[in-house]
Amino acid sequence: MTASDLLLTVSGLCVSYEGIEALHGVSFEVAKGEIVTLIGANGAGKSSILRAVSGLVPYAGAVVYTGKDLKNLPADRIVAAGIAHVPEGRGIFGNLTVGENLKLAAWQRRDKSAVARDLDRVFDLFPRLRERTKQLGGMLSGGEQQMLAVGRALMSDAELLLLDEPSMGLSPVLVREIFKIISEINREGKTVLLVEQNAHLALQIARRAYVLETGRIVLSGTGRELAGNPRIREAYLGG
Amino acid sequence: MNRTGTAYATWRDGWRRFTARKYFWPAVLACGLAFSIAADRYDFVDLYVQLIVIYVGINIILTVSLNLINGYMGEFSVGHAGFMAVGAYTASLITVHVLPQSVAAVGFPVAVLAGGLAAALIGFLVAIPSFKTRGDYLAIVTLAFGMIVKSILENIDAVGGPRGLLGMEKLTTLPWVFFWTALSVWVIRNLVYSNYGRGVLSVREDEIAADLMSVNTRQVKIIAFVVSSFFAGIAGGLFAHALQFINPRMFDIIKSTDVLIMVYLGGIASLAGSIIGAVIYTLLLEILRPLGIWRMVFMPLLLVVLMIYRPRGIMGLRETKLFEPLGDLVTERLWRKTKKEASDAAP
Amino acid sequence: MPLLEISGLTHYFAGLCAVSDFHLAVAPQELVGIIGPNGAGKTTVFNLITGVYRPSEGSIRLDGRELTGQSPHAITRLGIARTFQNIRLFKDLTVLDNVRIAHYGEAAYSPVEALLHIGRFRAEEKRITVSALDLLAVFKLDFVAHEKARSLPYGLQRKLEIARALATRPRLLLLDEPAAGMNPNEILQLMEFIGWIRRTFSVTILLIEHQMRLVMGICERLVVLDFGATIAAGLPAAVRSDPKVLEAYLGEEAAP
Amino acid sequence: SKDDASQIKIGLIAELTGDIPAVGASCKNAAEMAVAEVNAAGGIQLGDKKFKIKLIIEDNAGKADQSASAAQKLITQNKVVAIVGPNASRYALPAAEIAESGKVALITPWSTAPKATLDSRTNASKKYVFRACFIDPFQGGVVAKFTLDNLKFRKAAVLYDVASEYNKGIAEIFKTVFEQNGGKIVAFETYTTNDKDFSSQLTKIRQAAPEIIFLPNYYSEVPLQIQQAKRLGIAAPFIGADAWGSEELLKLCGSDCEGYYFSTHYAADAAGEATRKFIADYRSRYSATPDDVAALTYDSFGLLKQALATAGKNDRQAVRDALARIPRYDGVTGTMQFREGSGDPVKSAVILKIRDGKFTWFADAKP
Amino acid sequence: MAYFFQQLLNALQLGSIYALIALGYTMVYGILTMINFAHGDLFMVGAFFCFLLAVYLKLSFVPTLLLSMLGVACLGVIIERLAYKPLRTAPRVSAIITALGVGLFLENFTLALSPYPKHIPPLLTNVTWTVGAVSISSLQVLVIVLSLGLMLILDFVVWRTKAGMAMRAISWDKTIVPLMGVSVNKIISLTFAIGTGLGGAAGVLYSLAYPVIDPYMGIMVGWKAFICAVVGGIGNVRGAMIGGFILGAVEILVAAFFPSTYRDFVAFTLLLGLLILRPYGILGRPQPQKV
Ligand SMILES: Nc1ncnc2c1ncn2[C@@H]1O[C@H](COP(=O)(O)OP(=O)(O)OP(=O)(O)O)[C@@H](O)[C@H]1O
Ligand SMILES: Nc1ncnc2c1ncn2[C@@H]1O[C@H](COP(=O)(O)OP(=O)(O)OP(=O)(O)O)[C@@H](O)[C@H]1O
Ligand SMILES: [Mg+2]
Ligand SMILES: [Mg+2]
Repeated sequence: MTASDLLLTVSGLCVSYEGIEALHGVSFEVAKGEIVTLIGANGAGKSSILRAVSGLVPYAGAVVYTGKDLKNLPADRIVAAGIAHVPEGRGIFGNLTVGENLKLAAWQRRDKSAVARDLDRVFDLFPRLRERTKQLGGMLSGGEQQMLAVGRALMSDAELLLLDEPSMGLSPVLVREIFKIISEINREGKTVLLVEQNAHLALQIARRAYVLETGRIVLSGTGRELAGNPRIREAYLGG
Repeated sequence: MNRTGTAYATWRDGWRRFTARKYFWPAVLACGLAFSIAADRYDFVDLYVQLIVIYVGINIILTVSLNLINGYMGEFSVGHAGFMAVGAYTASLITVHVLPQSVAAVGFPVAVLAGGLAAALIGFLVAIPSFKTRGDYLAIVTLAFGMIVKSILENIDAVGGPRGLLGMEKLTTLPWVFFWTALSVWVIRNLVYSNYGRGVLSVREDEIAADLMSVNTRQVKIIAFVVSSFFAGIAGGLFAHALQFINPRMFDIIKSTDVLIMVYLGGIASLAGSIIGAVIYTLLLEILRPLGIWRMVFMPLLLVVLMIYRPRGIMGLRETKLFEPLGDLVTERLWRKTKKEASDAAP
Repeated sequence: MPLLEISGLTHYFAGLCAVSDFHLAVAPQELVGIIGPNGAGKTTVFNLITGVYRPSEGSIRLDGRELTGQSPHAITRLGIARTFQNIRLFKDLTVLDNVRIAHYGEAAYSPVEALLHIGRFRAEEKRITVSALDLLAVFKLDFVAHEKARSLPYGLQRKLEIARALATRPRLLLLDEPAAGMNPNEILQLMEFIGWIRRTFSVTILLIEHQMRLVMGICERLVVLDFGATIAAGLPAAVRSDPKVLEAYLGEEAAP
Repeated sequence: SKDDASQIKIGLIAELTGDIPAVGASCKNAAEMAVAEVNAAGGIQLGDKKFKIKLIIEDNAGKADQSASAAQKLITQNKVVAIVGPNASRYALPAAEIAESGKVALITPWSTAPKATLDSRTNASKKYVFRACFIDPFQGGVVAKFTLDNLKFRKAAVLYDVASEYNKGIAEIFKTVFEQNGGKIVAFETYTTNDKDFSSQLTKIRQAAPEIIFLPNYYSEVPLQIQQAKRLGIAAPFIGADAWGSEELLKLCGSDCEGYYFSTHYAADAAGEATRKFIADYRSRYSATPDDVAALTYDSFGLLKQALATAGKNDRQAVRDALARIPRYDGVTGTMQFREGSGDPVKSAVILKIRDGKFTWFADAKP
Repeated sequence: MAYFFQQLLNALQLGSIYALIALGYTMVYGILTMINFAHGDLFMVGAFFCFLLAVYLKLSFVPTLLLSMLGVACLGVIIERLAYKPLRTAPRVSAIITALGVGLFLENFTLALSPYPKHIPPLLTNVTWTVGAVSISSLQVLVIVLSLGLMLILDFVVWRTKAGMAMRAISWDKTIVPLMGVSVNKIISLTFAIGTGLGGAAGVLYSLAYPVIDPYMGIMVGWKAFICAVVGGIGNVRGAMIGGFILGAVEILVAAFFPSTYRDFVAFTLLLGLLILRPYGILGRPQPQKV
């Protein structure tokens, strides 16, 4: 991994909520074309990392994306810089239709034909969304909302996708489907930073992984290494 | 040994402090009552100060009772002055027309109580739309209610129409204001720290979940509206007999917004906040009088700045320990103690 | 006699048939799982049982008593409690109050006693508080009893939701995706936990879940929904190899 | 303190903010002018010394409770010797109660409701409350008789503000007197304070085809009412009461009010020397024409000045007694006579006609 | 019959005035779910701008209208930046109370500068046509046409443009919107500019129709706009319009067919009844609440 390959560098990241520190100096990096996964128990601070990177929470430390310091950049400029974030809990606009949700995600794009192409692609990936284009986002079932959230991230044409538990609440077929789609997107050249509870699958598709415990990175390695690590097996893979 | 010793000591101290509180409130109340009676009887307090204290008391009653709906239950009622009007007119009609003048002074508490009950009855009726409607829709219901009350009063010549009603004697004295203020704070505090009060809170937090957790949300709403409007009616009765004159315009939307401002200034869902809000607002209005017109320019600015720096009001969602029930405090203290021990024991 | 008996349950949302002709009988102490693709109508079934929605057709009986048309709190008082797919705690209240609120139905004092703190008030409050603290202790949540619910980590919030549901003293407990957002290890713990709840509180449980490990591990019987219709029902082993279920829900690769 | 000894403190309660700020502003202007005149002349001679007047102005924010607390403050904190204001009856009433029980004379310049000077329980006159204006029943009767006798109209319509005690009071008296003397009220329509649209009521009035329409409303509302009526094609003339009596009406109305009559306290053109001087001074000081509130406030201070001079000392009771004994006072709003034991002046009204964009004297109406 | 038509026309005029004010109100209210209680006072400022421009600069109708709208829009955006923006993450009522404070400030500040009512000179020559026994004035027609036109434009903006989409998204959840690459600040400023600009326009038209203005003219009108917006269905531009016409019609027709003394009583009782029958307003639907 050379410096020019580095897409995202996070160093010494600290995040506090109401005076209580949730992240205590986290450092890691993501290189172009990788899938990197963060695993950790509930409340370890995984989501907080993603929120800091996409500018939703204030933080101490540095986040550098393609050589550019993201600190003090408002969240919408960070999206423009090429980072899309599928937040925890999906963040669907319940009063917008499925189609509008997708179009809104392409807010900063000017190239109409490319947007139309991407829209088609999202509908191909998730045919259920095509059937429901006119339905309000708030009326979708949990799984449908998740598809919509991932679809939105694709519509922004970002280079780096931050996915926060994309498989949460999905049926087994869809879980596999989502992971397949993540690998596919990745093969097409997108870099993915993935937060997952389904550590089995996450470690399978990830090039590298970091393990987070109470706001600190305690372990890192390739996906395969960690999947084989007995401590990890016991703590996160259920034996 | 040493550590458990200290922990025990803190616990024991705490317990003593709480048991001592058993006497704190009765003592405060007794002193307050005694002082107000003395002040009333022997006039050693300036009449102007007395009048302002009376206003403060009435405003505390209004603020605390509106806080029950707007702060604890999380609704946005903008018709509180309407309930106040019902209480004021009922009580005044009783002292002026029903009671013979010789017993008006004795009958005063009964008249005020009747005003409260009349307002409570109306509050019951207003609660019914709240079963189906929430938020701003309910705000309009309360707004319309306030307008209807005003319009009805304007059209009944028997109560003076727009000319208003007079003939009341100045029966609102410091002791009575003290009594009713203390009563309203005490009763609403009791409600808040009861099963029904927690029901009120749960309606604010998540009505559907509350319903599914066995809370009878309709019952809760009725209780909240009835209690709140009861005290608004009481405040109305006191107000009428402090000014010796009422007219429908006194109870318009501007009066309601005044109470709203006091509630949110002091802080939602906080009795201490309501008291602080009412005291500060009433006193500031008087103190800033020399500013003339600029007083009314300055006050709203102050409010805006305060809301920006303390969006939930001065006490928002916080309460002084003095109002919390002893039982809860003791469990909480015990719990903190164990937690502290656990963390002390940890390496 | 079954504890819960649902027959011919049908529900439409503005033309969309979310549940159609659903039948289910649950015997006391059973643990039945409802699975199915996303949007199949599982949560809607829970909402119909608990009275959040009124069914378009069909009947729901608890111990032979008709539930349809009753308000949610009345149904809860008859003995049905639930958790939510998206956690719905009373976030600005303390953990203790969250559980005490669920005692609403059983507090035996009148509003007047509450307003004046007289009569049965003190004894009842003490009883409720003790009962709530006991329940929290059983759930090992007592150490956060005075924290605001919003400040709890996700896992504890899920746990608190279950505790709150049990505080209503249900006979039937409905769990909607309790394992969502948990890692495999935590899911294993949850499985044990659910079994333990069932024994300790002797409740009947109806469970919606997508984590096959949990479903197959603890459910005695499964119902599979797809597009609101029941496509399979029976023992987990049988259901898991049902071709329709494989196609609609588990995916071909999961075939044994 | 020393200040207290060398000054006569007079309190003024005015509606500076709240629903009728224009009334408060005129009141304050006139009061300041009256006090400045006295002080410029060296003050008031009490005994062997001249005392300057110190004016303490309190805003009641258009609220009854603040009127009461302002009055109480002036009495107990500022220790004023007398109070002028508030103006609207709904604010004057609670302040009057306080003044009566505090035993301080209060003159309300503009409150025309009979109750303001009466004890609310016994209906006897209050001892400490006076006013500078005539009362509603008198004025309502004047207009009704003028309409019947001078204008010879028999069918009248009324449009008034039901939420305002002044408008409603006059409207009702007008109706009673008009009907007693053989007239017929064909429409008796209302609106609520702050309404700007009267089309519905006016359409109804048009339907009733009155010969004249009585508008006992404020000068800020009357132009809207007349303009809207004309737009609806109503040709009947209008008639009004003293609340028309501000030159603002002429500005707001333009030519729409030409030829109409109203009753008021004084006629500037037919006035004597003092009145003309007052108007000129006020104009030069505030570059505005004084309205009725200003004139009445000025007269209230005139009354006080006279009372102080006759009392000869800076003492509340003495001032009150002197006020009660003033038999006759020639003010800028005409001659007032006080009957024994009553705070209400007996004064004549005048009927003005709007002619060539000016208020011109038309007739006197003796009480 | 002519009586009825005349009253209907009256109702239409008053209704369109209310609708016009409610439109701007709903814009801010529906999008940011913030009750801008200062709207009525911004409307008043619009009328005062109109007065200043027409009297001191002697401008004609169109420039007066446009400049007043611009002035009020700027004021609205400034107020948003200073007073409401710090409260974005605070509970909703904080912003409401702040708005109440801002409104009081605007009223009393204007009052402190000039307490007397002002007269607006006629900027347009008014013609009254008489059809049968029904009188129609050109002003009525202007007000009705202009407010309908503005409504159509607004409806288009909210439902058919990308900016409108972003506004609606903000009304749902403003924390997520930046993740779509949308600048929340810009959209909110835009919303405020449009909403308060419309308030300014309403102020100008209102002061043409009712040419006596004073610092408190916005209070009651503000509350009535709130009523219209809610009765029509919150956040619904067409609903606000309908709400305005309903309120206008109720006020006019009640006074027309009942003793006018009971107008407020009957009108508000009718509104109350309407809300009890349709608890979410005429066009409103309950927010999709998935349990
Ligand atoms: N808005 C907030 N206010 C206060 N504390 C918070 C807030 N958000 C998160 N926390 C706390 O910060 C810590 C880290 O939270 P975070 O959401 O990043 O964890 P996570 O690893 O994503 O957990 P999960 O698997 O449950 O999503 C937790 O202890 C949590 O309670
Ligand atoms: N309130 C509602 N209004 C309209 N449609 C709704 C509503 N609630 C649910 N639906 C629709 O009904 C269908 C069933 O929804 P339901 O929430 O029951 O699915 P589910 O089986 O629980 O799915 P998941 O496993 O994703 O939670 C979905 O297609 C959903 O879009
Ligand atoms: Mg997370
Ligand atoms: Mg579901």
